[in-house]
Amino acid sequence: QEGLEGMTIGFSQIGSESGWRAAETSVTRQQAEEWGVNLQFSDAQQRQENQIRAIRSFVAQGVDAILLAPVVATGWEEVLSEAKDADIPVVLLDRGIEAPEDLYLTSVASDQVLEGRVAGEWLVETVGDEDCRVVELQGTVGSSPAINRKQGFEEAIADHANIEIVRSQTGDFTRALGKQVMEGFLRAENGGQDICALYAHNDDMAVGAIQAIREAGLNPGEDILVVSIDAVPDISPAIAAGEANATVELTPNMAGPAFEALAAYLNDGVEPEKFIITESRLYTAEDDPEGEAERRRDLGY
Amino acid sequence: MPDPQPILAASGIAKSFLSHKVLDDVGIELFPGEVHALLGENGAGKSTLIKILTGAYTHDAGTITLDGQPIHPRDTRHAQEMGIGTVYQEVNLLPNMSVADNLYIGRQPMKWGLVDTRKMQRDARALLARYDLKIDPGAQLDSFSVAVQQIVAIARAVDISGKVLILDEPTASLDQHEVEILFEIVQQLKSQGMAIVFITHFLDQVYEIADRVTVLRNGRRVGSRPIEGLSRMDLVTMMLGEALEHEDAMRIGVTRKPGELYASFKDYSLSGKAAPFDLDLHKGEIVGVAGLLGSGRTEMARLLFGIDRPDTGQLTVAGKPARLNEPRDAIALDFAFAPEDRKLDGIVGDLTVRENIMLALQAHRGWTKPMSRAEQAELADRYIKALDIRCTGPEQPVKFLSGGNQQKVVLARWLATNPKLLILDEPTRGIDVGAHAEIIRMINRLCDDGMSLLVISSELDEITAYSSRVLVLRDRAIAGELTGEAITTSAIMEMIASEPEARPQ
Amino acid sequence: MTRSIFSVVKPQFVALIAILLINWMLFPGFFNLFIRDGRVYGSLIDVLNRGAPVAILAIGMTAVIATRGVDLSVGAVMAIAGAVAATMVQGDGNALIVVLAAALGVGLLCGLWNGMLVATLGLQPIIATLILMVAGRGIAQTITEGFIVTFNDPGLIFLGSGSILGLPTPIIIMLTLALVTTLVMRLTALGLFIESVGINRSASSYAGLRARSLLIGVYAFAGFCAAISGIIAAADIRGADANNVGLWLELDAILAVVIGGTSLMGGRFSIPMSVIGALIIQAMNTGILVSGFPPEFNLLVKAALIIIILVVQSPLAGRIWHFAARPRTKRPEVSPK
Amino acid sequence: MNPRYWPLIATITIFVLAYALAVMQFPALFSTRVLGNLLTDNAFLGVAAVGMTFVILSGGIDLSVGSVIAFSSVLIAVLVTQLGIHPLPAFAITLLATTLFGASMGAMIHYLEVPPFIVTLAGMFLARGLTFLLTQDSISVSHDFYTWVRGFYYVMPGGGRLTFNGGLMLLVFAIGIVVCHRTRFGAYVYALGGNAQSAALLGVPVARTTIGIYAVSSFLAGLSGVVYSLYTSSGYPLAAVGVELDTIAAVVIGGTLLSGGFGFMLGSLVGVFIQGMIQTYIVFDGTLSSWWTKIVIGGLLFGFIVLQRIIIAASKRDWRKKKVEAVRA
Ligand SMILES: Nc1ncnc2c1ncn2[C@@H]1O[C@H](COP(=O)(O)OP(=O)(O)OP(=O)(O)O)[C@@H](O)[C@H]1O
Ligand SMILES: Nc1ncnc2c1ncn2[C@@H]1O[C@H](COP(=O)(O)OP(=O)(O)OP(=O)(O)O)[C@@H](O)[C@H]1O
Ligand SMILES: [Mg+2]
Ligand SMILES: [Mg+2]
Repeated sequence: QEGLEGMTIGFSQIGSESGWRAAETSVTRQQAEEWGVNLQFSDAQQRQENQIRAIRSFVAQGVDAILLAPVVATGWEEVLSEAKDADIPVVLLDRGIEAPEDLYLTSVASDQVLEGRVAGEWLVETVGDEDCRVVELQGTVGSSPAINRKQGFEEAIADHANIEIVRSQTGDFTRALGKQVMEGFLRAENGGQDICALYAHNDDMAVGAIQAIREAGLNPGEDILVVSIDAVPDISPAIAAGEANATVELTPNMAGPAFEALAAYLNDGVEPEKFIITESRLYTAEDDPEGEAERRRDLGY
Repeated sequence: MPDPQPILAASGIAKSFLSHKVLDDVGIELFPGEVHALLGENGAGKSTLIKILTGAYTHDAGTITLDGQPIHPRDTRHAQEMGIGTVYQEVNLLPNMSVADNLYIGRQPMKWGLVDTRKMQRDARALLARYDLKIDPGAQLDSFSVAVQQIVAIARAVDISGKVLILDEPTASLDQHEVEILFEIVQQLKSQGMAIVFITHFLDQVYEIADRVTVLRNGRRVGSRPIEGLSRMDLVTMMLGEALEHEDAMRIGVTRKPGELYASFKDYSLSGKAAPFDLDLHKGEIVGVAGLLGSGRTEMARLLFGIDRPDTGQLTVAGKPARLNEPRDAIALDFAFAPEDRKLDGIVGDLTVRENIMLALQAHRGWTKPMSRAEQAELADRYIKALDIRCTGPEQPVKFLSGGNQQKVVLARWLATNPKLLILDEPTRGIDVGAHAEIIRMINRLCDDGMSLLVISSELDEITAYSSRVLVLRDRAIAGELTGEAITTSAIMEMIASEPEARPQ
Repeated sequence: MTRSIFSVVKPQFVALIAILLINWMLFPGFFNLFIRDGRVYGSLIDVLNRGAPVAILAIGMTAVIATRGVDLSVGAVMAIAGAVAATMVQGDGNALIVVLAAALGVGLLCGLWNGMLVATLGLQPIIATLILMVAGRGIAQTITEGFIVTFNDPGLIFLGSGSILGLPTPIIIMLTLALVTTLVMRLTALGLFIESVGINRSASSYAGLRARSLLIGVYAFAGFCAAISGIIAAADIRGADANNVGLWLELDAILAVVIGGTSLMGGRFSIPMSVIGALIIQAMNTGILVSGFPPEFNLLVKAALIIIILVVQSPLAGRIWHFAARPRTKRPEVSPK
Repeated sequence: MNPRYWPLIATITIFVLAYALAVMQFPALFSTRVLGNLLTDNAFLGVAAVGMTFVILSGGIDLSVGSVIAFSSVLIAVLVTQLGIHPLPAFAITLLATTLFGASMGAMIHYLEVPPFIVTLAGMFLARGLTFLLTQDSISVSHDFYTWVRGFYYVMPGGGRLTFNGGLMLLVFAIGIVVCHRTRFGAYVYALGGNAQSAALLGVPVARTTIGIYAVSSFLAGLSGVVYSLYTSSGYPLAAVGVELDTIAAVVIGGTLLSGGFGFMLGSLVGVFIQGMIQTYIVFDGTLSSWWTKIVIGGLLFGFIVLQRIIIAASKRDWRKKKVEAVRA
């Protein structure tokens, strides 16, 4: 890939809270290497103020472009206009923001509501007309993926009275809490007999929950359907073993399209599309889960 | 003659802590222009009564009147506003703040809504000058010795008091000179018509300054008498409930023959704290250490016990060279040290009397060899009896004991280790007459058993009573030594006072 | 006797039972226990099982707090120990005993480091352990490279989700550790020494205690406990999640100790009561899980319960209780102010 | 030189030294732009640190500040966008609410005799929980007033901006310094930190002071929420997670003893700068992985604190020799 050699690009990453996030970071590094870009990396440890600080420092350093994976959708106007005043293009990664569109070059992101909807539609299709009591493992309360993925899923099942979310708790996107909260669900729902499906906002919580289901003497994937989001490699063995049924892909390769857009813009002045939406594909046991897991290893996992 | 109308009066005061009745139907009347000594054994309830009068504790029953009006002091601030100034027994000041802050907290001079620090310091300097104390009022309080802090506390209380001044053992760590100054000021206040309450265990001071005494015993009032015509013997009998055996062996130290050399400190020094000195301590010998405030007595003791490490010096114990890096090493050599500041370095407040007594002995044995419960109980009971420690039992947290009884607990801790060299820094501070005699007897007995003692005391009578040798410190150096018949109060005073220009500047 | 009922019946037990009863009201099956495959299941067991990691942290934390310290790094040490165990067991197939020894050893080292900073350099405990709290998670992530390192070693997994005598292994580990620690503290003079140093370090060293070694030892023990907790947490999910394991758990552990009645100003401590404190916290969490409240209420419920416990435990409530119980006594007072 | 000033001097020296070293590595760090950013980006931390300094000086701790900041920013956002209230009255309502919140924590601490750690931990849960009740979403605030405030800055030579927020933080510190060192309230705070029991005996109004301290801390946390709101023009329920630890660290790095009674307000400002410097330095470096970032932050923290200890220890040795002494005429 050409067009960005020797350029310095700042990357403000949210943190390293999950395997997916770590993969996104390493893909970005790989991509930067391939493009010959000098990547200034900054980890914000989950804090918006650190991201703002990082962008300001990037501007002070005079980088050529900035990649920003925003921790939250709001609150970027001021600092992005500073970047704009300094003529530094900003590309948003993996989620959009609420700010005037002229403040950033483009946004490379998935549609989080769509992810939830894809998962919901899968469930609607799978259970058909049968009654289905669903338990939901939410992400961190107040985080945008949790809000959007919940919303999308609810939209998908809204017209299907037979499907109902009976319990919903936060598992903080973590495996340990996924397991612990699922245990609680199983206790509260008649040892799990009354649960038909589990919807988890990410794969990690699903992996934890699957263990809980198994330890409760039920068969995950059969007695309780499991659908989640992200398609990280760790869910693949479970899908292959039939313990998880479906997952929605969220690619960690956001940097590839971002660099392409930047190269075109910086060299040829081509304005890219404002929203580059990555695919939200559904993966099930039919999609060669083991091979998929292998392929994903290249994606920085 | 006291005015018939008392300034401050209390009657029927009762107070219990949990189920333990500390004061029972106690009363006191303070008349204008009198110095009223409040006396009693350790744990009699003197400090508790003071705290009730000044609003630090609430009382269970009884009334307090000020100028004939009943008052209910909510807290000490309230009492201060009513013109009652108090020095509580343990120095209750703020070690982290400046001297001036301590003198004026709560009533700082203000200018434009802000504290006028400059005026405050000026006032502080002037106030302390009355006590012959020339210190920097901006310096942090805990950079000064206990004695200086005591004077600061007194200066504050005197300054606050408009009607009543209460002093709870103010002279416990003061030397003669300070005591004289304090008494001058008390006389002055008295002539202005104030009432002064004075708690002490020094009967000489009672006779010197007091007009009347009230004696408490076991939380009850034994009686109030004018001091005139009250004999010493009667007073002691009032306090103890029995006559004190006459102390016949007033000069025991003189006749004692020192035994073999036990510990020998050679060329010990620590810059800024102790000039180089040599010190030989023999078995069966009591070495008294005298000196003025800040003359470095405590510093010497700290060096001898390995709390501070000397810059130079060698130590030989029982003929073998030894080194002291920390108190543990000293304890391993069978040294023991009862420090001067019992609140800070002595008692472990939340632990029980039993645990406090066994602590050093247990530390000596190591944590893996715990004493059995029976052994602990026996040890505690033995010392509670031997030193007459007044407590509800060995399981009472030591912080609830009266000041003098806490001091006894610290002594007991060290006696329990059966030391060969015992260093005592102001061992009788705050201890009542009965126990005082008992402790001196005990020091003698220990010495007869071959223990070597080094005793620091501001009470020259005490030092002359039992010492077989006296070291006089001046300006952090040994200024001289007295032995045998030469040990007299006046000889010590003379030695302290010589070369006055060499005092610390 | 003027002693109030609160000094006879520990308020912690009252709180625990009250919360369990509330849970039972919200979820009638709360006290149901059933046995499957020779193992007991039920919400009550969940409380014990899920409370175990915090309880184990609290055991170590109790000793630290008794010396007037605090250890903020335990969560990070959990992550490090878990990461070490997972990478070693999954990588070269080391024997379980070696893996465990290494993980526990690393925890001990972390604790020693904290202890040195506090006792030798004289740093303030909160800031000394904050250093490892920040850096430790980074160290753990360096070991796992930011991913969840999963493993399938049955021995290690047993520590998280196996059972002994019908009870989940973490419960057994927790109870054993609590028992052994309590016995060591109380049958030797160690407990007394720790309390003494916590109350008055200066007086303690005058009395010949090795205050410094004791402090170092206490932090090392806390690190050791954190390592046990980290191993259990990793074994539970069959993977070391260095990013998230033990996150903010140090606050729970401190809360458990304080609910258990040990003062943050040091001194008297009780290991069993700290364990009860941890169980109170977990009972709240489990109650929230089974009650079906929306998750945005979690924090409110927790805050409300803590405040209620505090009010009930406070000396003021004791005085009021006492006053109500014997209205005829004059001006009762439990402790002077 | 009064020995009490040594920790402060040590902290300032270390900051200047560290900044000089960093500039040698990255010359771009030496610009008014970076200094301006240091003020602006740490403004909310600084404002909260002023309150925390009072709390820590009094021997307490306040774990609720992070949550209170988030609560304030969200409450303002809700008031302004959903109820259409002008930001200024919204600020006033918020500050009133947080002040009352702090005062009730102080009252619990004093009257129930519960350790501040636990009360404020419950406060931390409560404030964050209330925030979630208000909204789970982040809310953008766009109001002319915000735009006006944003346009309100002074451009320093070299292009750096002294923003409203940065200025406000300096002002709050200035007031904090005066209150801390020159008022009775300030003296009471030190007194409580020195020895609460003695303070009570000396007539310090303990109840009033304790309640006041936590009210001030929460008021300033609320003000910090206002600053955060202006800074990001939004309310975000997950904002400022863990800021309480940063604030505590800033105060302690600034030379204040956590056990209470010793320290200076100015030190906290330097502590805030040191923390900001560490973050900025790491961004400028730009090569550290996520995990090495944490390790390096821990390492730098360690370095600062140890250096501070060494300087203080060295000064103490010097001071012991010239110890202030009682001198009699
Ligand atoms: N806070 C407390 N809790 C329980 N008991 C207490 C408390 N304070 C004092 N006491 C008890 O009250 C009794 C009287 O104590 P107080 O301090 O008044 O004695 P004192 O006469 O001042 O003795 P001393 O001469 O030793 O100072 C003692 O037995 C002591 O144990
Ligand atoms: N425990 C201690 N730690 C540090 N410094 C101390 C300690 N004890 C005393 N000092 C300091 O040593 C100096 C002199 O001590 P001090 O005045 O106690 O001497 P002293 O001769 O023992 O007199 P006295 O004990 O009668 O007051 C004082 O400045 C004091 O601050
Ligand atoms: Mg007394
Ligand atoms: Mg002395």
